Amino acid sequence: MMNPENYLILAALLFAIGSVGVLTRRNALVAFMCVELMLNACNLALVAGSHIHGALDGQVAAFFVMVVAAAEVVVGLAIIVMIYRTRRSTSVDDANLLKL
Amino acid sequence: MSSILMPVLEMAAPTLEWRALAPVLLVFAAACVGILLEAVLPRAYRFLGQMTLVFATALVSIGFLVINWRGQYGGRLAMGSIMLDGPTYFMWASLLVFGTLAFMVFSERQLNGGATTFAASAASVPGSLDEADATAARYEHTEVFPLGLFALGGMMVFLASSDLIVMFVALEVFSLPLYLLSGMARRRRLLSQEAALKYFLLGAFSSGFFLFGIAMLYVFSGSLDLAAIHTAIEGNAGSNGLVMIGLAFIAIGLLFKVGVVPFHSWTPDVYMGAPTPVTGFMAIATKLAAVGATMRVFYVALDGERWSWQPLFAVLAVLTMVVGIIGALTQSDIKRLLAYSSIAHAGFILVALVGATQTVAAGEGTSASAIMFYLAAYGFATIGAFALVTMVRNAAGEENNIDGWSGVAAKNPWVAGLMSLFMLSFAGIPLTGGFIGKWAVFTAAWRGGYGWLVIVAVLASLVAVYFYLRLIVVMFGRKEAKGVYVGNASAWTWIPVVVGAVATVWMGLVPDQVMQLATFAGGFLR
Amino acid sequence: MTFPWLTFLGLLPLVGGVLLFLPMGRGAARTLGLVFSGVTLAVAIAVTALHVGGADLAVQVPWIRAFGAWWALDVDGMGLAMVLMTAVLTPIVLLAEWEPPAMRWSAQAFFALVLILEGLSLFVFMANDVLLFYLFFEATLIPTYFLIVGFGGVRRSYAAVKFLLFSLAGGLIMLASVVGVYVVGAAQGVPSYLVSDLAAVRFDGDLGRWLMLGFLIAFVVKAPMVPLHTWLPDAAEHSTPGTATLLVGVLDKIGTFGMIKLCLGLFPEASLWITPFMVWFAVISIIWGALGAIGSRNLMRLVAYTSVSHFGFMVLGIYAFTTASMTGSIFYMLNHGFSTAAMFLVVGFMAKRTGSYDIAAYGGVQKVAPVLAGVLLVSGLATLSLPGLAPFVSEFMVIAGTWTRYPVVTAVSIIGVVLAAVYILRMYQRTMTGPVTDETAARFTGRDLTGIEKAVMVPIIGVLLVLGFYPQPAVQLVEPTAKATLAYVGTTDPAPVVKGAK
Amino acid sequence: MILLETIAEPVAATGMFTWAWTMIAVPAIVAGLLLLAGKLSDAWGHLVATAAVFWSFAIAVCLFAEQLLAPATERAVAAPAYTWFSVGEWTFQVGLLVDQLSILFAMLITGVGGLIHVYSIGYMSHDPRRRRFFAYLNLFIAAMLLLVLADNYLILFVGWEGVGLASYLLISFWQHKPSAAAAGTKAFVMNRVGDLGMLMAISTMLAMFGSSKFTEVNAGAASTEPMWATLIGLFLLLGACGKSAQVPLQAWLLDAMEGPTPVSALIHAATMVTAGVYLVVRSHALFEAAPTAQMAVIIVATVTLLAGAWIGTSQDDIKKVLAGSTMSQIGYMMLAAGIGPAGYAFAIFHLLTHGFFKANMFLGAGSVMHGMNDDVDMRHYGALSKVMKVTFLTFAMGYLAIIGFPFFSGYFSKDHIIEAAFADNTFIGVCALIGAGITAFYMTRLMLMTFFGEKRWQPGVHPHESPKVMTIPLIILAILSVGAGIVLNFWIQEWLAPAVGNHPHELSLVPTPVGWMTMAVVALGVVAAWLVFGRSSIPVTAPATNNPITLAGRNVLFGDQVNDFLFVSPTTALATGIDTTDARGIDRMVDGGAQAFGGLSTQMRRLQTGYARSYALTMVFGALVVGAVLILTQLG
Repeated sequence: MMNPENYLILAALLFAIGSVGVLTRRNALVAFMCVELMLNACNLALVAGSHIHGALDGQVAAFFVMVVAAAEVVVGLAIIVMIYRTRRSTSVDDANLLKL
Repeated sequence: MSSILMPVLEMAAPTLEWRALAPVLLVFAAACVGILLEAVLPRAYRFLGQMTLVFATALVSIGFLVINWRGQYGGRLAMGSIMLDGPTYFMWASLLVFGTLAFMVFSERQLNGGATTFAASAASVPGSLDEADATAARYEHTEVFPLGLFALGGMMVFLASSDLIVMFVALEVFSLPLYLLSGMARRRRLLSQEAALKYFLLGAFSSGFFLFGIAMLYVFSGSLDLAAIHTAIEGNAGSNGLVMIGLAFIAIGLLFKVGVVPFHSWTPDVYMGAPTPVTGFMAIATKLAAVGATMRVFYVALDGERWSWQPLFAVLAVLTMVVGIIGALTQSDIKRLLAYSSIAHAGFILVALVGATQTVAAGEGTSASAIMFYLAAYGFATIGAFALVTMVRNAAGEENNIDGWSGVAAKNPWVAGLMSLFMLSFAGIPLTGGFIGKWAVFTAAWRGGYGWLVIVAVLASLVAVYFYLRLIVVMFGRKEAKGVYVGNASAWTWIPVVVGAVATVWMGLVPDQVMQLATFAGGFLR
Repeated sequence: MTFPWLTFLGLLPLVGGVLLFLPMGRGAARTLGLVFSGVTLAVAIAVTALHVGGADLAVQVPWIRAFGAWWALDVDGMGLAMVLMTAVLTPIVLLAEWEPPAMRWSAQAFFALVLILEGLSLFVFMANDVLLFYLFFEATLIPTYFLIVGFGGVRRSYAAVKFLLFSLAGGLIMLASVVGVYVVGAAQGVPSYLVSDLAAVRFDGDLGRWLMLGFLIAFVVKAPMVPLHTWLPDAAEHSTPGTATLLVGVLDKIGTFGMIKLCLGLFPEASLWITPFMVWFAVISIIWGALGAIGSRNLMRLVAYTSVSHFGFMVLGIYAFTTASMTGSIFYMLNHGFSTAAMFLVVGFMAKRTGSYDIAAYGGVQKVAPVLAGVLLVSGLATLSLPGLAPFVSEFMVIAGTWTRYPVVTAVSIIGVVLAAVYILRMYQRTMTGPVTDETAARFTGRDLTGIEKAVMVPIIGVLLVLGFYPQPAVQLVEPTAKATLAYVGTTDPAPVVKGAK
Repeated sequence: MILLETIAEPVAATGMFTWAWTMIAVPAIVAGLLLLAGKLSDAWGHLVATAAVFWSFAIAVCLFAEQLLAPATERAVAAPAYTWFSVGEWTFQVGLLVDQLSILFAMLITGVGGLIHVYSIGYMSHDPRRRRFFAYLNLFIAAMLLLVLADNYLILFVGWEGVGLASYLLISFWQHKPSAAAAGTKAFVMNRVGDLGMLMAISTMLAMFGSSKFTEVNAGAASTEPMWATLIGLFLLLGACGKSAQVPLQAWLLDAMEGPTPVSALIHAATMVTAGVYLVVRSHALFEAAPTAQMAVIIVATVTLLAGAWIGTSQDDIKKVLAGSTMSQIGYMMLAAGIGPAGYAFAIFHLLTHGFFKANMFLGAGSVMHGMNDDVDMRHYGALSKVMKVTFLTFAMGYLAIIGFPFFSGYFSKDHIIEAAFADNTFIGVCALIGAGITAFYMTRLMLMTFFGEKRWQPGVHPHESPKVMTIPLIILAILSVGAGIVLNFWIQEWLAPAVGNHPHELSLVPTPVGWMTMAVVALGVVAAWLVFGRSSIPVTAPATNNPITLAGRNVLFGDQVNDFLFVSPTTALATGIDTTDARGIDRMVDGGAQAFGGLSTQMRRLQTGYARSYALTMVFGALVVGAVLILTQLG
């Protein structure tokens, strides 16, 4: 068994990659996928924590997070599709009417 | 493997304290029923049906709440996932009242020529034939009511949860409907959709942070339970690095919802783009729920790390007040102005939160009671103000440009007078609830040892007065703007306005009842 | 429980003001307003009689229990003097503004706002709880703002905002001190805002000084002292004479009232510490205000600047810490209310005829409107503190009392007395004397003071004369406040140097 | 320093003395009545007003009679009216002190005042605002009586300010003339400067003695520290300078001649302007405790008596010549008062005789003006002795009195002062002597230019004698000018001694060496004037001259210019500066602050770019801030 701390470091790396992706990607879908990556990094951390403490809560929590993520996808996709139909674009930078 | 499976095998049916949880369960139940109604009822009856359902639920919920409160039901409920303590009662009551008032504004159809302020068909492309058809057929999205109820229920759970994962789920339960509601404006649909997208993306981003924080705390303590985390921190002799990381990320997630600088960027855009009744609902309900949850997490779970997070919150409070107020100074859109105002108010709330006065003699105000009072006062003014925003109109819909509000006093002195009242309450001028609230949070902060923060807050509110005044000056001191009229609203808009006004004055003149309620709600239980 | 006279007194005009927001005819509104202000005056007189008769009028009911705030009202001599002044001036102002300016809000709105302002001011003067005081102190700004913005001159909006921002700036700084007072009190086991409870709390050291400064800054803005006075000339210039009367005559008194009641009443040590500074500050105000009045080309500004000068005398008297000077200051607060009222209202009558407040727009009025000129002269003489008119008595008490402690300061300050003669008489000379100008002939011929205008001026001048010739009852009314305050601060009057003179 | 015998405590008022307050109240009430009644009282107002003054005069005479009958120690009577106000240890009583000094004043004021009222009935008969004039005159009488009858300095000050007000109202009585209005303002403001002295003096007395009562101040004076006694003395002197037009506060008096002539006679010659002398005499105990202050009084008085005389020599306006003369004569009185116990009685003596002869001459001048269509320029007169016989004769009596012609009233009073001055200090004595010579010079000039020589009347002017209502007061005053001196000469010192601590000394009708010298100097002055003005014709317009002495005299010794330079211009500049500072300085700073916030706000709005990704970046930045703060707290 590897040192459980390594899982946490991996989780942190994934989280960082995800957040950098949100910052850099223009396509709303890709940005949204990066958010999902962040959530999954958290899942990894939760499961690792579950392992460290020998308790189940973390794993159960991961399931909850997955369900929630699925629900988020439903809403998110609905919004992105709506935007796409209006603007023929999914670039988050194009939606730039609200400012200042 | 067996060790993993064992608890599953032993799992018993969960127990629920039905009566104590009735207020929140009813809201969720009604939301589900509302979805069913959409499927079952013919279009012509849906609006009426939904409204009946919503307001009946609200009444019954409030009734249960009051009876339970008087009966002192409470404690750790739902197998340790909900904590029904005094603050929960107070904030549930506030949420239900503000939710009900906000839903009334949802129901306004007279202002808009017989339709609600929501899009006839949110799925149709703006400017398309589909949209025109839907409008001509007088379609309406009566789903807004169940969505609103889901959001409300989510918020109630959010601030009451004593388990971090429940809190996360509740966060999403109330956030997702709000993302949708933001995108459903009938007019200026491009803006509305953009608001929804931004809110959604950034909201999801922030919930990622929140979740990561939860994970770190879990890794540290081995539990998701707030009280257990507290115990773990108290008993910790080694490094607290994980706690710090968890604390930071959870704070980011929560403060995003509160609208604290530098996690506030979404606020002006979303407030401006969303349909005004939804903005009104969000402005108070989201803030209240998020502040409640923040207090719960930090006072209950992270109390032992107080010396770490107090300076952090103090810095953020200063930043928030400064950015919120300075940002508001030059706004030309009234909804953006109110958005920046809400940021500034988040700062004032943080001031008291930092002070964290929790141990004073019985019957004396604490940080929690001050903040709850503040939120109640702020809520009534917010609901009223946003309802009034819907009433000042031009040919294209709402007149949100502040210049368009010139000389409203001459057109309708009541609208101008009441709007001024709400502005004065926001500004914290005496004889309004806003003043008592502001004074109470300052007192709590100073008693908690943060006198310097109070001085900063006082100076900040001095600058803040200017932009609230500006609106009053515009309404009373300028010539009437052309092409702007004050719409003839129905009781659905007027009731929230009048209730807001009466409550604002009431809480300004005789605040004792509400203050006693907030004070005797006591502290957060572990 | 005895009848809550003080609550009743304050609520009466407030109820009247709220009633006036109901739709009603113009005539009915004015009658109602006058009736309410008249009844308030009657109740104020009754309250005075009760107080003088030794009745205990104090009201004390818990208000915000969680933070130790009380609905506590009481009057002492100073409070009663202010209450009476407010109650007398309100009906006079209503009469003077019987026909508010055209093209502005309705007379009904004016009457309503004035009554509300009266009620709030009365509560300020009666409040015996720091938070309650603050609450009404700030609340008075709102009706005043609307009185300026709804009825004022061309730049009314600018003036109203300036007034409000200056006042709120002071008020918010004070809020910090209000909070601090409670926190310090709570730390010493007195979690209460009652003035009587707080008197037992020691506000020592730097914290006490900062807290005192918070109060003081608010009062210095209010009682306009240089350099925080610039809002006053603008506010006066761009509001109606009635509003200016209430603003300067009543509201600004809250500043000096607060200095005595709260700065000295809560922070004796810190007040003594600030004294040297305040004394010179007051002298600067006296001279600065007088010079400003000399330089004014606008009548309303001129009167406003005279008030800056007079407030300097009041502050000087307060911080000289002698019985005579402080009694003089309190008495001055009363007298100044009437003398400025006279000035503002007469100037208003003049402007009603010409539509202008510019000194240059007048000339030779005396010839065609002698009664108007005479009334202006008497008002002016009161303003320059001529013996026989009330302000002299108070100004003399301030000067003589201050002299016993600070002869040099006093010597500098009474240059203001000479300057007062300059600004009043020059103004009178330019507007009332000289050859009758065409403009004057057209506007004033056959339009001397009307009956209603005379009815406005008679009581004011009557009060000024009565208090000028027989000030003893009023002085005796307010002297106990000065004595009690001085005893609390712990200073005693300097004894006469030469023994055995008596 | 001469120690005074204790001054007798005033006795309580009984009998007629309980009526003393009506002397003040009746004219005051009549004044108020006439002002309030308005046009209703136009027809009879002047009669009521005149009657009111005669009422006061009657009371004064009765009181005087009672005093004469009473023993010397019981002549001073205190008649308190009511407590004005009391604060702390101080009590201020409205109280009257009718003693030997004040009763003389009361009779002078009401007597001369009554005559002037009668005269004014004729003089003002054509003025539409005559009623108002009489109301103001009554106001003056009331205030002046309050001034001299008060038993403490504060009430004295009330009267002091009251006469200032009346003087202001009467100087600017013809308000439609801008010069009259300006003169009134000037008089009031300059008097106010003197009032500063009064206020400071009273304040110091309160600080020193805890009271402003004459009796208590006098009792304490001797034990006062010299510095404070000197200061009080100087403050009082400042007050006296303002009211009595002494240098440096003299500039208002000549302008005050803008008022109607009866006003000039009553207020600016006979009574009000002598209040300064009264004040100094009344405060004798204080001055005796402060030799420096006495010296200051003497210096001021000497300068003034010469300056006034100088002005008198070069003015062409008949009233201004008389005004300069008034200044000068008051200088004599002040000089006497400054000399100390040796001079008090002479100061009051000269004050009384001057009151008679100067009122006489002013009214005479008024009579001349009445006949000359209100022309005041003596260069337009000439040869009036033939057409205005009564006026000429009465005026001549006044003339002889003022130059000190033997056995006329001025001869006694002025010569005593010059003698006392010589006794005190030779230099001062010489100055006083020179003053007498100049007096003779300018008065002779006035007589010559007005009544003798050829007619220089302007076209359309037909001089005529004035009506009886004006000439009868002239005759009475002329009689007094002639006879008052010899009547009072032997009596007044004894009479005043208890009140002012005077030291009577022997007087005889035979001139002393100083007296002879004075007569010679006066004769020299008369002859010089005759040589200059009596032999040649007088030009109708004032000839241009480069003679600095004449120029200075014509310009009233440049008093206005000095005041302008020293006080008026700086004040105006400051006032303008304050206006600018308030508008551009303080307000600009506040506005600047507001603009700075506005600018900051505009800058900050740029951060709100509208790009969701940049918002996310802000959040990440926020996360870094959170991290940084937490790390800092952990380190701390």
